[in-house]
Amino acid sequence: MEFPKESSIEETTALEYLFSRLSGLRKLKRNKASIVGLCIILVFIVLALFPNVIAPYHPFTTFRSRQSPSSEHWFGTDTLGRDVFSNVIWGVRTTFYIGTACVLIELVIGLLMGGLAGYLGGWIDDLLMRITDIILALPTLIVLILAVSMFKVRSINIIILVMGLIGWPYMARVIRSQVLSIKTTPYVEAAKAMGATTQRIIFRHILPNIILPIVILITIHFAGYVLWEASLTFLGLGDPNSFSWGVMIMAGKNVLRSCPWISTYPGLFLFIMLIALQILGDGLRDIFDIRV
Amino acid sequence: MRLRNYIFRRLLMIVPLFFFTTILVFTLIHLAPGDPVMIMFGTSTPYMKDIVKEMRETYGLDKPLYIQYFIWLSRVFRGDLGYSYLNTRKVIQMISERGWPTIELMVLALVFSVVISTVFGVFAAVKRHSIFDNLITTTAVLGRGMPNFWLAMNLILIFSIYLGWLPVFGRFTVGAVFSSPFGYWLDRIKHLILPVISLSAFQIAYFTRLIRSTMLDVLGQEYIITARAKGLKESVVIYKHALKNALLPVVTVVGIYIGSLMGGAAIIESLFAWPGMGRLLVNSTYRREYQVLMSLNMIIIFMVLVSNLITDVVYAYLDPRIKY
Amino acid sequence: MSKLLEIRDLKTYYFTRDGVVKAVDGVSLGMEKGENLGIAGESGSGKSTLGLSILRLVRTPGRIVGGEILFKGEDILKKSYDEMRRIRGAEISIIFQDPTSSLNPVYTIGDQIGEAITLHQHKVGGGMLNWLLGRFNLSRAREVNEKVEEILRETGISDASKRRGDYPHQFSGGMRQRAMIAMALSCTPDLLIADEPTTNLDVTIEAQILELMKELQKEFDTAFILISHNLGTISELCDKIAIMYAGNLMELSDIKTLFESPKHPYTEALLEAIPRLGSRGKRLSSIPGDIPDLIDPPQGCNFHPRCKYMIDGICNRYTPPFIEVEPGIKVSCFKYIPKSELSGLGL
Amino acid sequence: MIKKPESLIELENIKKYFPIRGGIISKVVSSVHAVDGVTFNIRKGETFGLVGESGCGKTTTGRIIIGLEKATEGTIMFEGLDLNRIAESEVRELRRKMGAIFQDPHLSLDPRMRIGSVIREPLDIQGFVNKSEKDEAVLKILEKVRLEPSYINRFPHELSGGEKQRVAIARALINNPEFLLADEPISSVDVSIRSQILNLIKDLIEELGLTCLFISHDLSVIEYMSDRVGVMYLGRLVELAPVETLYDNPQHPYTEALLSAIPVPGERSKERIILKGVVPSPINPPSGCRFRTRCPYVSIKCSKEEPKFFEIEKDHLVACNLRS
Repeated sequence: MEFPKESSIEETTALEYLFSRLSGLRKLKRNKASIVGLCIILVFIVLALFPNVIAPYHPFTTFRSRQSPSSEHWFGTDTLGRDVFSNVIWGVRTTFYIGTACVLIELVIGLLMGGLAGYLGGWIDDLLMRITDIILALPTLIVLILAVSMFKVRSINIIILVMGLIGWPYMARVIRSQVLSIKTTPYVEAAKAMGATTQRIIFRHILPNIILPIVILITIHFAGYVLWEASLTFLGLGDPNSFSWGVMIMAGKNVLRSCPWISTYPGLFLFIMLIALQILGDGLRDIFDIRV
Repeated sequence: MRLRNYIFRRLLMIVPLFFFTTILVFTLIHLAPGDPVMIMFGTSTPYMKDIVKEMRETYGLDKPLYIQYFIWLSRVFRGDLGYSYLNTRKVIQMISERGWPTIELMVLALVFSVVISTVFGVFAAVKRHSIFDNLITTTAVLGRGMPNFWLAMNLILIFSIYLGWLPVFGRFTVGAVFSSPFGYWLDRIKHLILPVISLSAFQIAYFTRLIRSTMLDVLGQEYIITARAKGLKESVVIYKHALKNALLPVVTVVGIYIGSLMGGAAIIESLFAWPGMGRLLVNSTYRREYQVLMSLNMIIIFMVLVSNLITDVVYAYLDPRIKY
Repeated sequence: MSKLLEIRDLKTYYFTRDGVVKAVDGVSLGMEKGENLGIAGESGSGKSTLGLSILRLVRTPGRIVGGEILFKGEDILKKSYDEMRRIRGAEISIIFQDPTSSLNPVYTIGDQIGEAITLHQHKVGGGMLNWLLGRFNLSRAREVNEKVEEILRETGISDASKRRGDYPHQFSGGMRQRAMIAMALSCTPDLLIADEPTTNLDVTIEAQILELMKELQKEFDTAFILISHNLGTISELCDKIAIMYAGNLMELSDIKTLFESPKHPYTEALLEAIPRLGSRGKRLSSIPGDIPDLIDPPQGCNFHPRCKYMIDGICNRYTPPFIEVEPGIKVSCFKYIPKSELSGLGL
Repeated sequence: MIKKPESLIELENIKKYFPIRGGIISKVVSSVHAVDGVTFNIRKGETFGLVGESGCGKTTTGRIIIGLEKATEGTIMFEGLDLNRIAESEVRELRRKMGAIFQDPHLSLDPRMRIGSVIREPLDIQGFVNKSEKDEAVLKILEKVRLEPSYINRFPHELSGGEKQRVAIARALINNPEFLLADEPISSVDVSIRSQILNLIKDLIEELGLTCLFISHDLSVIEYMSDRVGVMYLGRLVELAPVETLYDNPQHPYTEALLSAIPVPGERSKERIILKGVVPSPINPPSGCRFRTRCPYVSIKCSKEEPKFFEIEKDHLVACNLRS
């Protein structure tokens, strides 16, 4: 019995599994929308990492104010004379910072609570379900307005913390149902029958199998947080001296008639990002046909 | 009969939920640093300090939090919602003035979004892979990417500023009341169009996609093939057999949607200077109007809980599998 | 006596994104008036698609691409949509494998059975308007309800008047299948297609349903097409049996000869591979290999990769013709073509 | 007294009740009597067939033996050791001697792991460290289940149903257990592949000298695989006998009805016992003999007296008042 040379049995990383599913599936080619979404997101990531390379001026350098879009200032300048295009590019970084931070908070709490409730069940499950029912019943934006208004100085991190704390039940609920469905599958039961410890079952069987649904959820919730933050800053409850698009759109509100470009272009970037995240999420959902 | 005691049981469950949320909101508001008195008078000048102290006592702001909550609660039961600190008007009066504009806005947006998304969602599912379906799906994707405030500003730009068809903000032009009743109502409608569209656009996109996917699931079920095998017309198969099953999940989502509609109203009202509760809520958060804030939130939470109850009852009525 | 049903070279393909699945690839068979036909085959053999094609219920991405289906001499494929609607439920009806998902969960059993009766027996246009107006036409409603209760009683559902108002989830598996049979037979069709009716039921409930179907067949004089993977169930109810494999018809013969002297190698191997009562001593033979992929089926005869009589150069290049080896027995296999004719194929 | 052939597993009055919770604080309202007092033993090297319709408790019994469910009552002895009383670590050591295969091949392998690591998992769990030793064992067992070595690097979604079941068998036997639980291993596998899997299991049992509990609802499969057979109805054993005696002269009316109900290809003439009614609900099973509601020979005694499970002849037990 000759042992196949090219590979011995070793750990399969999530990536290998993803490629085997993708290579085996011709769906990827057909799903152009998700590829477009992915490219836009990648472009945004590059913008977020190196804003100074693309942005012609430093966002705070002031020029003659209220200039309409011209060759020097592609998106014109705002009421304080700052170049709108550079601000929008720097805004990409803030938006990504907000989205990723919120999603991380939501993921940590959601995984913990959802995982415990799903795997252990019993009173933890009931408790979590009660909390999520209450938070889902509340009008989220109203609660956000109240929670954010609690703080005298409203920095970006405070807003992120608040949004993460209000958003986690959505993630916890989905993780709980995913864990519940995986826990009862025959391959987990077979592992239990073999005497596998709970810790091994969680890390070798349950966690790897909920990565994909979580990735899809992250794309959707990322868009949700970005939208929440923009709405908050638009209402004047955001962090005024951050480069968030919501601040720029709000600033352009009063001078809409005279210089509409101030709020239109930041809004356009926000629009493109939300669309890209959405089609990426839908595409992934279609390729791996996971109902989240 | 059993439906009645199901509703009764659900009403019983609302009471604790209602108290718990009001306590949550109360602590949230009062934990916020700074209070209305300080905002009004500022503590910069020394002699202001004793006036501020005196004012705090009259408003009972110096008592421990839980006492303030019970004072507030006892007053609410007596129907006295207290006074607004700034313009010393009765809170109940302020809210009742602004109640109707918001309800008008929300009801229209709700009806608008549910009806349109059902029609488009069902059509897109039935005529799958047609241009009609692709058109609707792409607009739904675009709709879900458009924040309501940015959409509102674009609409104002196009329809009010460039084309000048519709008013930029406000609820009615001042002189309209005295013109003919037709003129008055035409003016009211003209004012309503942009706010309602921008408030409901996001939800129309969300619901259309939801209804389309539930409808597609249902159309793939076996009982649809059985219905066709009985010789029923395709229209009966779709609108009798498929539609009722497809709308079930939508009913629950509409319940939750009421809450987010209230949030959207806050934004749209402040943008269109619409004299509603949402705008009052946003302004009173800036100005720390505790009494106004508490009453507004009480009403909003009550509306959300009642709407959830209604949707659950409607769901239990529609789906016989639910045991109540 | 004209044939009740004759299928000539029927082809139904599924145009999926991964390729064209030839679910039914050139099947021809016929049925007389009082006869019952069993269609046996494993999953993926195309037997269910054949059943659905007869009623033209194949939905995208499936499409009937060729052949004829003559029902009482007229070709169903050429009929208009409305003519076809009048046949469905009245002249040909169908019941499915999983009664839990083939009944609409949000309407009562009485309503769903009454629908077919109102449509076919009261000659009422089947549109939405008629359905809505029909609810107010009390006399007709009472008449339909009586018929519903009668058909429910006949299919062995006790206290039919109460059960008529119940919903599908209040019925047990066996009762739901009885309700399906009641719905299918409510307009006395000439042909009932039963697609794996008892597969999801326990043995004792299956026996009840098979017994019921035998009685109803005599009473309603309805011909049955029983589609199943279980040869025992088919031999219980049918006289003629057709064996399907990977979209093709392998053998068509009557019950007795099929079990005593199976002709086609696949039937032979299948009979030896299925455990049967009294088979505790003998070792089951097993068919090597796996079910072929219908998107690119094997060249020539679909079964040749797993067949022990495979003739190299012939079976894996040419598709065997479907010929009559004995009166009423047809096989598609080169084993039964004499050597001389084989050379005729230019080998 | 000749020593009874040494039995590997002994079950003594095993009961398993699943609580049903109701009301607002979800207190236990009633319970499903899934297994209600089952006593039998499985002798070393024997294949014990457990048969019964859906809901009779056969799967739950299997799960109790391999430790996936905890018995509400009764004792399980494995190789003479009472699993309830010995230390947890020792129980884990006994679990190593048990292998299990389940019904649905498509879900019995972790979709994210390669076939090699799936088969190797029992060795990892038991703490084997030496890598090449483990790889060698995987290759040996792969050859036993007649799969090429190249399957090691494949993922489960690239395999057919039959192949996946072979991998599940390899995983169950890699740790050379003494006992194999096969719970409906072929119900969801294509007909022509079933005999391949059955023969594979039969050969491996002989080759490795395994003791097996084979669970199925299909009596012909049970006859082909088992040496002794137990028939279960609504949570209780109604008959237990060597396979020849049970199939040639069944004593319990339920076994008789089951055997006569099986449609046999080719023979249509034989008179068949058709049982009336439906299996009663396990939440409150009928008093006395549980089969009385459907038994063709029911008498008044049946509803009062609970039939004893007694030995009607050597090694042939039955629970029926008519026979005692």
